[in-house]
Amino acid sequence: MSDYTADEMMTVAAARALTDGMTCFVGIGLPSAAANLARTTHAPNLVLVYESGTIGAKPGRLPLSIGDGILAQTADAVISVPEIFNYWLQPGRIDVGFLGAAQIDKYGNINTTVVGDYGHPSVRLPGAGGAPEIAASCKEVIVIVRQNRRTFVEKVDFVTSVGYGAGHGDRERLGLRGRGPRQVITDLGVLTPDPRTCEFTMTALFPGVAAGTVRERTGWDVAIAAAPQVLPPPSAAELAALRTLTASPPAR
Amino acid sequence: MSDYTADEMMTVAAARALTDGMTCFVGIGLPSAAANLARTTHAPNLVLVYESGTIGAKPGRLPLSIGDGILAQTADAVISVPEIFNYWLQPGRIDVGFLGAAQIDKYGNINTTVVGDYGHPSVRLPGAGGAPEIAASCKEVIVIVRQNRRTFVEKVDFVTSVGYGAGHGDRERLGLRGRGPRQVITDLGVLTPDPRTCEFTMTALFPGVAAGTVRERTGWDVAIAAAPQVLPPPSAAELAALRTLTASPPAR
Amino acid sequence: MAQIVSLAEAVSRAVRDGDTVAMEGFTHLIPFAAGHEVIRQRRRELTLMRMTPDLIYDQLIGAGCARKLIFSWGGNPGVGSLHRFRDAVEHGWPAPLEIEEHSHAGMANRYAAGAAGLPFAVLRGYNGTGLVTQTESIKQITCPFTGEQLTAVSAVNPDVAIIHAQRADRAGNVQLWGITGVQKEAVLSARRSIVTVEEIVASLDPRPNAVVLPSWTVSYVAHVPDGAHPSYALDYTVRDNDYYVAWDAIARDRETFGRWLDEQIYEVSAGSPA
Amino acid sequence: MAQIVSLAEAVSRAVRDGDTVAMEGFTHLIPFAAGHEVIRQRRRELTLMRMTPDLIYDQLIGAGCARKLIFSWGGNPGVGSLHRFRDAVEHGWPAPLEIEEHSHAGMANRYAAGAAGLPFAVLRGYNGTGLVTQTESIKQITCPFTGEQLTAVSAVNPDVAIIHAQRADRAGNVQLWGITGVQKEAVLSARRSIVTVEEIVASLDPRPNAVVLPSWTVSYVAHVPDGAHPSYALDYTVRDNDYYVAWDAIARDRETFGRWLDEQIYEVSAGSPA
Repeated sequence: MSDYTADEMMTVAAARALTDGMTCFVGIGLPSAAANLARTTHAPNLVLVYESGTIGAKPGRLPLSIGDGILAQTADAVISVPEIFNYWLQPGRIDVGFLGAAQIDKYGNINTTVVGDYGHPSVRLPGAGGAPEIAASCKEVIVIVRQNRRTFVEKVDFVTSVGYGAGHGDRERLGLRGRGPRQVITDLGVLTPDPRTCEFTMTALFPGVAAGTVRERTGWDVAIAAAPQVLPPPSAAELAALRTLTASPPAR
Repeated sequence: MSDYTADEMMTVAAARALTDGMTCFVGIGLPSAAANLARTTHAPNLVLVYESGTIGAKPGRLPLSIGDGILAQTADAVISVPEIFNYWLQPGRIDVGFLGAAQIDKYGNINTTVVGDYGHPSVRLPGAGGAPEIAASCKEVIVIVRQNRRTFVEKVDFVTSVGYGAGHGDRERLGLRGRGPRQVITDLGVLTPDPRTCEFTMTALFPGVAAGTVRERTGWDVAIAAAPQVLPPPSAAELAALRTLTASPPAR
Repeated sequence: MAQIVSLAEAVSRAVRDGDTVAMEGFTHLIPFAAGHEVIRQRRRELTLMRMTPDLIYDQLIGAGCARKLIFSWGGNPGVGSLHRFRDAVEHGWPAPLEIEEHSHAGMANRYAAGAAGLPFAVLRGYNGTGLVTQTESIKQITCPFTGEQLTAVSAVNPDVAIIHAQRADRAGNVQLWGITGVQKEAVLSARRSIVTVEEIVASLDPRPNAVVLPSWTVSYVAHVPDGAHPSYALDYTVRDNDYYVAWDAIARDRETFGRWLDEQIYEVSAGSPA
Repeated sequence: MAQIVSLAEAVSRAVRDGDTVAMEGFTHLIPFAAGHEVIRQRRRELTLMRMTPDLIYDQLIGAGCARKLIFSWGGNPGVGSLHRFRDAVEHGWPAPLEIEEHSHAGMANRYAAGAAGLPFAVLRGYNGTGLVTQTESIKQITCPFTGEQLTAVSAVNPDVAIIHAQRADRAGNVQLWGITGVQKEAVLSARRSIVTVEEIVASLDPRPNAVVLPSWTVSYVAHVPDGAHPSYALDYTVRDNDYYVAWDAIARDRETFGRWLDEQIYEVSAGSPA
């Protein structure tokens, strides 16, 4: 077996998607790890924006919450929550937003609200948070989520955050100004939207992942690129940098 | 002749209208002098709010402009200009607002925009500034203006700030939530709105002012109270405090 | 002018059964001690409003104080579910919980509209999401200049806002800094307010990134050191991350939660750290 | 990322004939030196936008740079009229000046809407005033929840925003403090921006009441000490109140103004204090 975990592979793949100088709207968990990994390796001028109102935060260790003191203490600017959404996210100033998902469909629509019926849910999930507007307004979105049939579904039970809606042209029709999810990074590889239909297609695989595994772990009849790119495994340097970030005691 | 000027009398009369602990939206000139006079005499907890975004400013000398450094340096809070109007003035948090006027009519409507036709004015005045929303949203308004026929007119050439519109009930119809101008303080005395018609009536006079003078210097057929109150002249203490404020070099 | 009183007195005077209560603090400065006092005084039928219900509302909901929850993200940050919240929504325990659900942007704008004395706020948001059909307080609005379709959310004006801050002076002026979230808007949108503080000082020297709420905008100030625990007050206390992790097991089970409630809330007095 | 360049270069690159230009600064931090450089580079047909035109726009209007003025209060604060502004409106000299007139609250909200990427803002204002009938950018709007009639103002998104600030760091992050007015909104609403600063420092230590504009929101930073004169930069310079008084006589007469223009603007180089 490999000497890295699926989470590590996903985090490294997400970090690689970030280029220096980008602005990045970050949530806690893998997105925060990925953004900070990029910032401490190949993208030292990556601008991290947290929805708690910290712009340009430079935490030395991974924060455990979105409102950890270290974010305010290392930020270029600390502003109110209404301002972060109104002046910074909404007008499309942010290059990349990260989202997770409890369910995601083939058009990249995301559910983090309920499993089952809204009025009588079998599982009540946390809800929207900043996600709907991140999905709407960031110039592009990267989704990070483990791939399995419970999560990758034909139709989400509830649309919390819009990907491509019912397909090509729907974002424009809905007046969403960001370009939408450009990558879904999973523990099997990367899905990208078909340029014509906007349906997510498995276009890159992690080393050793078989097409059969992808089909087994996707709840729709997933398209797989004829010759999917094989993603290079995490380098020793990437792993070392990531483990330094995650091994530190959580920032207080 | 008296040993005080008309401006001093007006300023003292305005200061007397303020009670301790009130919040007061202040412009430069006589209003600022009056509010600071009140604060340094009978109303030490008067809260001065300037439209430049300074809340609770406590200048030791009269500022020359609404944005003098001393206002920010002595304020409880300094906020942005959008915030001062949206969170502080608009919701009706401010007890008293002061306004001046180039023209005022018998219903307390104020013009500070143009003399003559809007498209081809004979005199282009400075315009609205914060006045329309002060007039709309402060719990009450005090107007300070010298009384003469050029200023006290039957009909203002332009309504910059609404007093009682066309009379009783008009503020409610227009959705204005403050009570409107409760006093017009002039160099002759004080006009207050008739409780029934909202027409401004001369209800108080400075010592030695004759009814004939009031009529001579008012451009409409002004009502004068049967037994107008005679306002006490400025006390020695009031004059001394005012002259200390105004004699200081302007705040920088 | 704010009155400086005990926490028990502040809650007793400001919070009534049936009130709409907003306890705000975005991860930082969450007014836990005040929340516990509301539980202790057994307030009922509250409409609880908060962007991130967090442990504080998990506790109030589990204790049976709430009739309705208005919120935008209901999880235990970095840990997982809020089990008392889920139990109320999924199984109606200890009582059914009506919910009114928004996004963060929507909730932030609802507070801002409330603070500004407007009946609604406008944003780009919600288009295409399921929230629109589930939530009455979201509607379409047309730009009168461009014809563009945008989203309106109704303002909120809670009966009481409760926040925690680092300091107040003896006149009741309040100062908070670091991540200040939506607290200014919460207080300015509310009819009454309670601020618990780490410290009461003679005068407030200016601080970077500080928000000042003048005394005349606040109803009650109570001196409650560590009143944000297990959240934190920057420059005074640190976030008790272990508590957030430990809460998962406490809240997962109704009985364990009940014991916590007895031992940590009902049997201790106001303002004690939980 | 902001580029640090000379003032002449910043104006030459950012300001084009026909642009809509917002130079903001509410009494404090007015970007006079940049305004003078715009005159010096003989930009024409500008739409000038500013809450308080002040001396800076009196000078630009008198110099023939402006086609249109968008504003809310056009006086010489504490002194009297802006004579060049009046001459343009009353007599069309040196050229007719189209005006679009608002209240302060309206202008502040127009910038805020522009900064927020919205096409309009909502406020309680203008009802019953003559401004409504003279200004296309004011319209009624109905609250979709309460039916209440409110006022909408259209957003502004100037081609260029120009402000003066106390400091920038070498990466182009900008910091201003004291009365910060509507400058953040002006810069965030604009397509391009120029910030003149008193000082360029290695790093920006946090300051009370400071606004920080990250480098990536600013186009050009120019080092122009005393670049706000006769306005001021708190903690660096003081307001030249005498200049404001003296301006009255200079501006009152076309010839005196013309001499001022020659001697103080055209015959001196960029960034010199006027």
